[in-house]
Amino acid sequence: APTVPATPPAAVTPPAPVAPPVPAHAGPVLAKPPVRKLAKDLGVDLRTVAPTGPNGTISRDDVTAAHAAATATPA
Amino acid sequence: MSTDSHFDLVVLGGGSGGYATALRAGTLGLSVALIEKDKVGGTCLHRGCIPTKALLHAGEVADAAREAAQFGVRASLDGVDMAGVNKYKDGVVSRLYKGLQSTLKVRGGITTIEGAGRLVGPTTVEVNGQRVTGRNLVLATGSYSKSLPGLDVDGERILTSEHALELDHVPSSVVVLGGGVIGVEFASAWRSFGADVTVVEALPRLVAAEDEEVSKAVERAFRKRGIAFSTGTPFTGVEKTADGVRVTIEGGTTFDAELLLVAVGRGPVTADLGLAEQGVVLERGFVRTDERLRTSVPNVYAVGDIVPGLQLAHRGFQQGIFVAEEIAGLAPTPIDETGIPRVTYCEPEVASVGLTEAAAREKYGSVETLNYNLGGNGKSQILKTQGFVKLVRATDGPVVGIHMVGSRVGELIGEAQLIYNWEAYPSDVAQLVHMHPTQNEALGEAHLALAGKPLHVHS
Amino acid sequence: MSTDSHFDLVVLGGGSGGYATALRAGTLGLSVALIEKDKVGGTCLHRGCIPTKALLHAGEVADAAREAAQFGVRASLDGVDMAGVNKYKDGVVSRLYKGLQSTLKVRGGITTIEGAGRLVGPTTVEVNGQRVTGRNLVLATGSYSKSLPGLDVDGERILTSEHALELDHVPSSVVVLGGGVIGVEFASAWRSFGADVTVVEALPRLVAAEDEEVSKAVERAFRKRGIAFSTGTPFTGVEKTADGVRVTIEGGTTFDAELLLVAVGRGPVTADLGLAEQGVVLERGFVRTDERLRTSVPNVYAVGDIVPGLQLAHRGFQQGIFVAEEIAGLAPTPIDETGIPRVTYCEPEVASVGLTEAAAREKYGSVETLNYNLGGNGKSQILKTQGFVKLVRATDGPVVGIHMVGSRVGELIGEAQLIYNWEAYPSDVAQLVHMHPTQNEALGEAHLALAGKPLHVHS
Ligand SMILES: Cc1cc2nc3c(=O)[nH]c(=O)nc-3n(C[C@H](O)[C@H](O)[C@H](O)COP(=O)(O)OP(=O)(O)OC[C@H]3O[C@@H](n4cnc5c(N)ncnc54)[C@H](O)[C@@H]3O)c2cc1C
Ligand SMILES: Cc1cc2nc3c(=O)[nH]c(=O)nc-3n(C[C@H](O)[C@H](O)[C@H](O)COP(=O)(O)OP(=O)(O)OC[C@H]3O[C@@H](n4cnc5c(N)ncnc54)[C@H](O)[C@@H]3O)c2cc1C
Repeated sequence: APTVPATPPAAVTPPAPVAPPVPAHAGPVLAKPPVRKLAKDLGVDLRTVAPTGPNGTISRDDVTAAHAAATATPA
Repeated sequence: MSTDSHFDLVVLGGGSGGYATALRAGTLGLSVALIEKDKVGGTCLHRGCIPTKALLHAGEVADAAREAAQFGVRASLDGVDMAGVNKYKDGVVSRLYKGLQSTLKVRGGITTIEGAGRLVGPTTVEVNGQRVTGRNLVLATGSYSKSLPGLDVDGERILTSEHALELDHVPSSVVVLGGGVIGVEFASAWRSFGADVTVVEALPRLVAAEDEEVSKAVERAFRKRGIAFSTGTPFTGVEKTADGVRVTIEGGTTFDAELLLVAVGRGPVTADLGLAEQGVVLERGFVRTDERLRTSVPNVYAVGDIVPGLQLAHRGFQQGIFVAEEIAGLAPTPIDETGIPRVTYCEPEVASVGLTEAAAREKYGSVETLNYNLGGNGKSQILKTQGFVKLVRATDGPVVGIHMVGSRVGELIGEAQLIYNWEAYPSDVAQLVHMHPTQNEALGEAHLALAGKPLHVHS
Repeated sequence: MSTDSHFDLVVLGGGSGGYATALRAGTLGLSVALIEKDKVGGTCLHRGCIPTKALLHAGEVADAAREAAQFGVRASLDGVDMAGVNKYKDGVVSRLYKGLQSTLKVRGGITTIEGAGRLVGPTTVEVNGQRVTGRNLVLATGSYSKSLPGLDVDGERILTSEHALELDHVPSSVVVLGGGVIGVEFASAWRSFGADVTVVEALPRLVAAEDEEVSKAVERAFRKRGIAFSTGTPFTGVEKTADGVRVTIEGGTTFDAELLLVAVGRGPVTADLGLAEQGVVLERGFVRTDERLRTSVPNVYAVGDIVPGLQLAHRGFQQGIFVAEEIAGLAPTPIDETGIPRVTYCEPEVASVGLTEAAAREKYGSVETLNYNLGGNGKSQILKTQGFVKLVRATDGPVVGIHMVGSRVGELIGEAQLIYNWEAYPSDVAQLVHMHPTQNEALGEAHLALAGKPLHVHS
């Protein structure tokens, strides 16, 4: 049976970020616009994707991985 | 006598929509028959986009010479030599035509068939007495210039755009019937060439499909350029006079001119093709499709101007690419018609993508808009052009409409198209400070201002 | 006599970097002192970006008249009236200057102080005998035109760009020393005005910071335009002759001309400002900063041309905005210097963002490139321009470099900037078919081709 990718769920707490909390970004989710569009095209809900990109952004790989997981695990 | 041939795909019509379908299908390894009765490239290449933009550029050159003194350049405009303009225009068309023919040849998998086709089976076309059958059929027969009841286009004094492109002289005066894209483009080019031009439009404003503020700006600019126009005044009749035409509009006002250009829209080429006989459902002459461009008959698709919606060449390209990918099983994402960029190449140019303010208000209820005047944009000042960039966003949401007026703003639509289609927020764009001094900087400044961080703005 | 005043922020220098800092800080509710010894707007507005682009546009108008016959327009170029050109140029500058002054006034929170400032404390500047202290200090004193040893700029026959902008006539002939951005821009403008121009460059190619293919294209175009150049040949000396200058290059070749323009780079304005005394670390005269634009002294930042890197006005804007937001505690994302758009406004124009092919190869090891020739681009054919759009991507990765040459391609940099900075893949852009016929369509076609779905391409 297909399994969830073996990435451990955020076991390590990263060191406290140097940057203060207020992000300069005012969009709904932290992903670059083409990545948001890709997610939309693939039917991936960005709110369900764990970000691994820089500054807590959702990367393209995060989206494609979420899509692969979703299509590999029929609902 | 008819030898049957079989293809993965038969495309009827070799204009923008048809040839793009064929080219994409060729890349995907499908076998394609592309049937064209006239010249591949269709309206756009031979009688539309390309020749009109050549005229408009010749007009720009004429304007530059006329206004050279404003820039310290001593030049004089001694007239426009239509034979020369036509030679230039035809040269551009024929170079691109050669390029297209050769691309179709070298792409692989594409058989171009010259001749008029007609459906004789759901996916079978008869052409030159031969039957060509496809696993799939794509209808791409395009559009023609419409006229109005009581308006006899004679190609001499009463013209459509096809005739207008063949004129061998600059008319002294013209009435342009229709203030839509094609109408204002010809009005603009002729004015640049020195003609007296009057535009007659039944709707309340020029370029009525655009945002209202855009129409106002174009009207203001036309007035300055000495292009007369009458809006909200339907045409009621035309009669020939000793040396031209007399056009009457509602209310009885008349306009005398050497020529009348009829630019009242384009109708679909769908008659006498055997469509109804094969069960293809039409709606007011257009082919009805779903969002995957499927007609009512299985394996029959339609692309381009025969599909209700925007009549633009690159919409045809995009639909053609979509259908080829669909047939190849790539399951492409349906096209967002609102995300297709729109440029009107009159002087000043108009460019837009997404929703007008009115449409956005209707869709989202609450919207924010921002109007960045080109008066604050260095490069526009250098070009001595006026206009603006207007942004419309769903309140606290992404940018859903971008509207621009001004010389050369047509080229800014590429960036605007990414912003709209990628659903960017003002802050996404505001982060990226634009090149100084450019006109695209005005797009950047507009997003800076809408994101609450205005730079070169009085606020 | 000195009354002390306190501000959240003191900005030393009112050019692009300084005034952008002030404007953003003003919006954020900070109190700002903006100290400027000459005119707000600095180099860019008064002696740089704006006046040069006005000259180049006048040159475009002259070229259009000169080549009008190719488009069927009967026009003649009778000369260039430099008094007229200067009036036009100065008109543009003064309108934008008024706009900037008034924006600084109405923004709120900004006190503009006229006078030359000097650091007398870590965040204290003395100006007009008065001490102005800030919680923070931003250094933004900009740059000046450098010369070479043995090269005495006299402002008569041996000029820098400042003098060149004040010329009251079109020189019959010029040697331009330096084939970088400023050098090729003046070379281009003067050639358009009818001068004989020779560019002398020590590096092996013109616009040497650009991708190699771009340099080649510019050199080819310059040759066609009759702009002479010599590359890989350092300047060795100049002597005055009866009616001009004689310039000697390595190897002994000499060039005679009426004028010599020295365009060999710009040095930072950091001397005699009290920087070293306050502990601000300099590196070859530039102010060393970290990626958050902090100098070696707490609460002292630097922006613009005094910070090593690209010397561009909008980099100054972006850095100024960054610093104001940093001081306000917004923790902005550091600027990716490679993502700053770069345009050279010679004819043909050059525009780029991201990495050259060579730099990308070094960074990523394996890259793919695609070169889309403007020969296949309808609008470029209409403009009769040649050139290309070149894309560089990390293999199977995003687009990391976009390089363009051709008339007017500078305006395409806005879209290119989004593609690079948003790390788009070719397929992201390829989905969005561009407006036909535009030059930005060439960007679209290049991405279509690189994504494996070529449209108007021979492949
Ligand atoms: C004056 C003018 C200016 C325009 N400017 C622009 C512009 O700047 N930008 C833009 O995007 N759009 C512009 N357009 C619109 C653009 O030309 C059309 O949207 C585009 O050509 C539509 O492509 P199509 O493939 O649907 O149809 P067409 O280009 O009309 O092609 C249809 C082809 O099918 C062929 N055909 C028809 N019936 C048959 C048959 N039975 N058998 C074989 N072949 C057949 C025709 O000969 C024709 O070649 C302009 C149009 C006009 C008229
Ligand atoms: C010919 C030319 C063409 C150019 N074209 C372009 C272009 O097209 N696009 C582009 O992006 N860039 C262009 N540039 C570069 C651009 O002008 C600079 O990058 C930009 O001006 C840098 O801004 P800045 O704020 O760092 O410095 P500056 O604009 O030089 O401003 C510094 C300011 O500080 C003031 N100042 C200095 N010392 C003191 C002091 N002690 N007290 C008070 N005030 C002081 C100066 O008077 C000046 O106003 C061009 C430059 C030149 C020379």
